[in-house]
Amino acid sequence: MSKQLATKFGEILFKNPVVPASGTFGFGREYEAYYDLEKLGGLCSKGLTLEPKPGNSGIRLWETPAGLMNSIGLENPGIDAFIEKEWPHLKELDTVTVVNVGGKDEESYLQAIEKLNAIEVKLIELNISCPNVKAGGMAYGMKAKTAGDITKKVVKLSNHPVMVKLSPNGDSVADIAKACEESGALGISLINTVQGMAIDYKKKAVVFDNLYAGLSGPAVKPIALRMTHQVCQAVKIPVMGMGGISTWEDALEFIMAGATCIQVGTMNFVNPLAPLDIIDGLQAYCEKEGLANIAEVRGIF
Amino acid sequence: MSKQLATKFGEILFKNPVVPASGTFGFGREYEAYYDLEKLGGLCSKGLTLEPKPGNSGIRLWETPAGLMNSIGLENPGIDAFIEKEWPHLKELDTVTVVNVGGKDEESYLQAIEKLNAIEVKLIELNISCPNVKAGGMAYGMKAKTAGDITKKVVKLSNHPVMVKLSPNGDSVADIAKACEESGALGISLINTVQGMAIDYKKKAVVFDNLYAGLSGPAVKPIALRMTHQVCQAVKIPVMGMGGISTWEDALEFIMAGATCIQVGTMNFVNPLAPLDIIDGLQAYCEKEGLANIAEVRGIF
Amino acid sequence: MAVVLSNEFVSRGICRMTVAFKGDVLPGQFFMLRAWDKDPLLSRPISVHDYEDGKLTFLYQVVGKGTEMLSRLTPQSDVTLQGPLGNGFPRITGDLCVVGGGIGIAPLYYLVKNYRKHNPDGKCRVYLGFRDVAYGVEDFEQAADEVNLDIGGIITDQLQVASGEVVVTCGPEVMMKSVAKVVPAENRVYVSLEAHMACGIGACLGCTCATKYGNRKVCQDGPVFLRDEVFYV
Amino acid sequence: MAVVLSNEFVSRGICRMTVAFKGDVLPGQFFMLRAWDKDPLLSRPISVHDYEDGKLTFLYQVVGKGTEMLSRLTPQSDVTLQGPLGNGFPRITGDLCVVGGGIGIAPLYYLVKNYRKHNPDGKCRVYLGFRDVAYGVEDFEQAADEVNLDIGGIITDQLQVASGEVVVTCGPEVMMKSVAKVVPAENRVYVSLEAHMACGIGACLGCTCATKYGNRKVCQDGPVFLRDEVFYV
Ligand SMILES: Cc1cc2nc3c(=O)[nH]c(=O)nc-3n(C[C@H](O)[C@H](O)[C@H](O)COP(=O)(O)OP(=O)(O)OC[C@H]3O[C@@H](n4cnc5c(N)ncnc54)[C@H](O)[C@@H]3O)c2cc1C
Ligand SMILES: Cc1cc2nc3c(=O)[nH]c(=O)nc-3n(C[C@H](O)[C@H](O)[C@H](O)COP(=O)(O)OP(=O)(O)OC[C@H]3O[C@@H](n4cnc5c(N)ncnc54)[C@H](O)[C@@H]3O)c2cc1C
Ligand SMILES: Cc1cc2nc3c(=O)[nH]c(=O)nc-3n(C[C@H](O)[C@H](O)[C@H](O)COP(=O)(O)O)c2cc1C
Ligand SMILES: Cc1cc2nc3c(=O)[nH]c(=O)nc-3n(C[C@H](O)[C@H](O)[C@H](O)COP(=O)(O)O)c2cc1C
Ligand code: FES
Ligand code: FES
Repeated sequence: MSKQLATKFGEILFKNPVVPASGTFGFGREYEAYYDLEKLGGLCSKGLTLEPKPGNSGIRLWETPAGLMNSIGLENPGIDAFIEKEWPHLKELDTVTVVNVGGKDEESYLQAIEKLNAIEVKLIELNISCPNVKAGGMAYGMKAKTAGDITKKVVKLSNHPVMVKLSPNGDSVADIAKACEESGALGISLINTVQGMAIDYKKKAVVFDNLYAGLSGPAVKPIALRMTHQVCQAVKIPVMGMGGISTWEDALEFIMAGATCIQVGTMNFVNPLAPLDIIDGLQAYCEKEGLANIAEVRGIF
Repeated sequence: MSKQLATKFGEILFKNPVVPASGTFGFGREYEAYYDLEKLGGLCSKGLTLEPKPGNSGIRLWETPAGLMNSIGLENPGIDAFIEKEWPHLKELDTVTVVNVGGKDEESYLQAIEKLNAIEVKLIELNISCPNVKAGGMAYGMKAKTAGDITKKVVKLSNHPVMVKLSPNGDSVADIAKACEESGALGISLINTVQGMAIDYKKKAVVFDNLYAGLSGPAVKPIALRMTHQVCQAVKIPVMGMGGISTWEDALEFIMAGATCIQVGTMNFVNPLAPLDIIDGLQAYCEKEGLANIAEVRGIF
Repeated sequence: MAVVLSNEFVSRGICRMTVAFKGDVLPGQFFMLRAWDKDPLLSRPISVHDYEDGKLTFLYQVVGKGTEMLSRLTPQSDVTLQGPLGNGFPRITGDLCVVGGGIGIAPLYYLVKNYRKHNPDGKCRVYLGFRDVAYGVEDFEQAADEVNLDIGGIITDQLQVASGEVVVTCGPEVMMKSVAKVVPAENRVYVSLEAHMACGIGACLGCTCATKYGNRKVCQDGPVFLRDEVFYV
Repeated sequence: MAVVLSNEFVSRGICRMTVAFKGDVLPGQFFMLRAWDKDPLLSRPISVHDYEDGKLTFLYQVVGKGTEMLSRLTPQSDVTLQGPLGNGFPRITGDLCVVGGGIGIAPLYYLVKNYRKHNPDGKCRVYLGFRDVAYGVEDFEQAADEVNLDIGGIITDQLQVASGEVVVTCGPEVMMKSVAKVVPAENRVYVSLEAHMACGIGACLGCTCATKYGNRKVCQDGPVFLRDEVFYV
C-alpha cells in the first residue's frame, strides 16, 4: 500500500483515495478484464433498490459538449440478487466495496438497508439524488429537512456506516450536508448528476422518455468542485468529491478543495484505465512534492 | 425583415429571435467592425449599475471543458455614463436594445431604474442573478420571495417593460419565474452563469480572487435547456432562453423547448459572427420546413 | 493504440479503414474507437468488417462528428481501439441467408467470409439493399454463392428464404423488423442491434434492450440476438 | 481562414508559423488564433512576430493544449485568424532599446525591423534574456545595431539605458517590472502586457488591467502601455 496515498475516510481505511463511482462501474466485474480491482481505493456498486428495477425505456445515453447525459433509471437486480450473486465475489476483494442504495420511499430504503445488515458492508452510499426516477430518491435530496429525516432513519437502522450522496439540483448543498451530518451520516459524497434536457430537433422530439436526464462528465467539473468545496467548508465529516474528474490533476483539485476521497464516473467509459492513471498520477505528485501523505494538500483553501 | 423569423416578445417586435447576451457584447460597438448590428433581433447591454464599478481583481477568465468561467464582477461605467456615451448611439439602431441592470441593494436597483425612465428603452433586463459580486444581485435571485419583491418594486417604478434574468443557482427556477410573473414581469430570461470553482493546482491556489465564478458556454447547455423548459411550462409570459447556445440547432432546441427569443453569450467570443450564423441557420430551417413563422415549432413539448 | 494502415472513402460518405491488430476476432463483434482527446467524449462502436493476417477492417458511414474525425485519419496515424467486444454471431452450420441494408452490411462481410471458410459445402446467399448507391457488393460476390441487390426499393420484397436456412440481418430497424416478419417462423433469424453506448463492456447499462428474458445489454449480451428474443416478430 | 505556409520548431518547445495574410499589421498587434472546433473553446492570442509580403509570422511557445494543437498544423492546412487586434507599439522616433525575455521576444522582432525601416539613422539596441536556450537571436542581429544576450542570468543586470532612448520590453512580468524599475524615470518605457482573453476585441472585460486612468483593456487599449500608466515603477 502506498504510504502517500493511504487515506482514512472516517474509520475506514482506503489504500488510496480513488473510487469508481456508482453506476459507471457495474459491480466491478467488467473492469476486471482491464485491471486488478485491488489496486483501487474502493469501488461503488451500481445503485441498488429493494426490488429489481428494469430502468427507463427509450434512449438512455446522449452525448453533450464535454458531457454525457444518462437516463438509466436505476436498472438493477435488486438487493437480494446482489447479495446472492455479486457480494460473494466483491467481499473477497481487498478493497473497499461501497454499496449504493436508492429507494422510492422511506419503506423501500429501510427494507433495503435492513437486508444489507446481513452482510459485512464497510460503507453504504445512500443515494438520495438520482434524477432519473420519478418516484425516486432525488425527492429526498432536494431539501435539507427531508434529507436529514431519511438519513436519521437509515443511520439508526443500519449496522454499517452511512455516507449520503447529494444532488446538485436542490437547495444549497451545504445546508443539506449539514442536515445529514446532524442526522448521523459518517460522510458525504457529491455530486450526483445535474438535471438536464436534450432535444432531437430533427425528430422534433425530446430525447429521453423521462423528459429530463442526468448530466455528468468534464462539463460539470467546475460546478462539482464548487459544491465539494462548499460542503467541505460546512461539515466536519469526510467528503467524497466527484463530478467530471478525468485526470489526476482534477482529482488533486478536489482534494485541495477538501475531499478526502474522490470518485471517478463517466471517465471510466472514456478510458477504462482512468482510475489507475489517476492513482499513478497522484502517487507521482506526492513523490515530486515530497509529501508524506496526500492529506498535506487536502482542504488547503 | 424575415417573415419567418419576426418574433413578438410580449408587445415588442424583434426582427428575429436572436439576441447577443449581456456582458458578452459590450455595448455593441466592438462587433460593429464585424457586421451590421441591425441584422440582430436585439442586443443586451453589459450589466449596468447605478454607480460605475471597476469589477473584480485578479484573473477574470478561465477555460474549462467546453466552458468558460468568468469573474468580471459587473465592471461597467454606471448608468449615467451609459446614458451619456452609449445610448445616443444605441438608440439610433434599428434593433431592440435591451438594457441589463444590476444592483447591490434595493435602493441601487430602484435609482438605476429611475434614471432609465429618462430614456426610451424598449426592454429592461433585470439582472438578479450575477454570481460574481458579493453584495450583488444573485442574493435576490436565489429565492422566489425576494425575486418577486424586487421585481414588483422595479416594475412599479419603471416606465419600461421589465424582463427578469434568473439564476440557475438558487431555488427552483420555475417557482422563481412564477413569482416574477405575478409581480408584473413582462418576460423572463435565463440562465445566467452557473456558479463554479477553479483551482490552479500548480500554484496551490484558487484561481479567482472572488473564490467562485460563473460558468457559461456549451458545457451548460443541457442544464440551461432543462431550466428554460421548466420555466416555459410554469409561466405564460415570454421567455428568452440562453446558456451554451452555439449553433442554430441549439437555438432551435431552445425555441422548441418554449423560448420566444434566445440569447447568445460565450459563443460571441468563439466566433464573432455566431449570432448571424444562427439567424441564417434558423431562416434556412424555416424555409426547408416550410414554416410560415418559427413560432410553429415553439414550445412543442 | 493501433496504427492505421489505410483509410479511404469507398463510396459517398462510406469509409473503409484498416488497422494493424492482433487477437481473436469473431464476426459480429465490434470495437470502441477513438482518435481524439475529449471532444467528442465517448468512443464510437464500429463492427468488424473483416479480419485477416493482423489486418482489421472497419466499414463505416460518416454521420456525425466522431465518424467524420475517423474518416480524416491518415495512414500511420494512431487510433485507440477497445475490443473486440460483444459476442458476435454464433457459429452457423446450416445454409446461410444474409440480409443487409445500407451500412448494416458492415458486419456481414466477415460473417460470410468466415462461414465460407468453415462451411466449404454450405450454401450462402446474400441480399443487399441500398437507398441510392451500392458499395462493397463485389466483396460479397466473391465470398457468397448468390448476391441479390436492391437499390431504392424494399429488400424484403424480393427476399425468399429456403427451408432450413439460417437468416442473419443487419440494417435499419425497420428493415430488420420487416425481415423478421417475412421470414417463416421455422427459420432461425439473428438480428444485429445498435444502441447508444458509453462503456461498450456492460458497465453503464446504457444500451439495454428489452427481451423475452428481461433486459439484455446490446454491448455485452449482443449485439446479436435471436429474432424472438427481442420481439422482432 | 488563412493558409499555413510553414510551421516549424525553431528551438525546444518554440514554434515559428507563417501564414498567408493581407492587411495592415503593426508591430505589437496580435491575432486570435484557432485551428480546432470547440475544444479548447477559446481562441489563443498570439503576437505578430513578423509581417512582410503577405506573410504573417508568429513565434510561439507550446505551453498547453491550444499551442500544442497549433504546433501540429502542417503547411496548407487552415488556421482561423481574427485580427490584427490591439494598438501595438507607438511609432518610435528617437533611439530604441528593446528588452525581451523568453517568448516575450516574439513581438519585438517586427518592432525592431519596422523601426529600422522608418529610422535608418536611429540607433537600435537589443537585450535578450533566456532561461536556458536562446532562439531567434540571429534575426535580431540582422535588424538591430547591437544585441546583448543573457542565458540563465538576469537580463536587467547588464541593462544600460542611454539618455533619450525609448525602452520597450516584453517578457515575464517579473522581468518587465524589474526593467521598469532600473530604467531612469526620464526614459519612456513601454511594456507589452498579457492577460487571459476571451474576445480579444474589448467586449468581455476579461482582460482588464488597473491603470492610473482607471481600468484599461489589454486587448483593445493595449497590449502596450506606458510603464507609469500600469504602475510598473
Ligand atoms: C455494436 C455497434 C456496431 C456498429 N457498427 C457500425 C459499423 O460497422 N459501421 C458504421 O458505420 N456504424 C456502425 N455503428 C453505428 C456507429 O456507432 C454510429 O454511426 C456512430 O457512433 C456515430 O457517431 P458520430 O459521432 O459520427 O455521430 P453522432 O450522431 O454525432 O453521434 C452522437 C452520439 O450518438 C451515438 N450514435 C449515433 N448514431 C448511432 C448509432 N447508429 N448506433 C449507436 N450509437 C450511435 C454516437 O456513438 C455518439 O455517442 C455501430 C453501432 C453499434 C452499437
Ligand atoms: C496579447 C497577447 C499576445 C501574446 N503573444 C504571444 C506570442 O507571440 N507567443 C507566445 O508564445 N505566446 C503569446 N501569448 C501567450 C499565449 O496567448 C498563451 O501562451 C496561450 O494562450 C496558451 O494557450 P494554451 O492552450 O497552449 O495553454 P493553456 O494553459 O492550456 O491555456 C489555458 C487558457 O489560459 C490562457 N492562457 C494561458 N497562458 C496565457 C498567457 N500567457 N497569456 C494569456 N492567456 C493565457 C489561454 O489562452 C487559455 O484560455 C500572448 C498573449 C497575449 C495576451
Ligand atoms: C451511466 C450512469 C449511471 C449512473 N448511475 C448511478 C447510480 O446508480 N447511483 C448513483 O448514486 N449515481 C449514479 N450515477 C452518478 C455517478 O455516480 C456520478 O455521481 C456522476 O456521474 C458524476 O460523476 P462523473 O462526472 O465523474 O461521471 C450514474 C452516472 C452515470 C453516467
Ligand atoms: C464574460 C461574461 C460576462 C457576463 N456579464 C453579464 C452581465 O453583465 N450581466 C448579465 O446579466 N449576464 C452576464 N453574463 C451572463 C451571460 O449574459 C449569459 O447569461 C451566460 O453567459 C450564459 O449564456 P452563454 O452560455 O451563451 O454564455 C456574462 C457572461 C460572460 C461569459
Ligand atoms: S454500453 Fe455500457 S452497458 Fe452496454
Ligand atoms: S479579451 Fe475581451 S475585453 Fe479584452
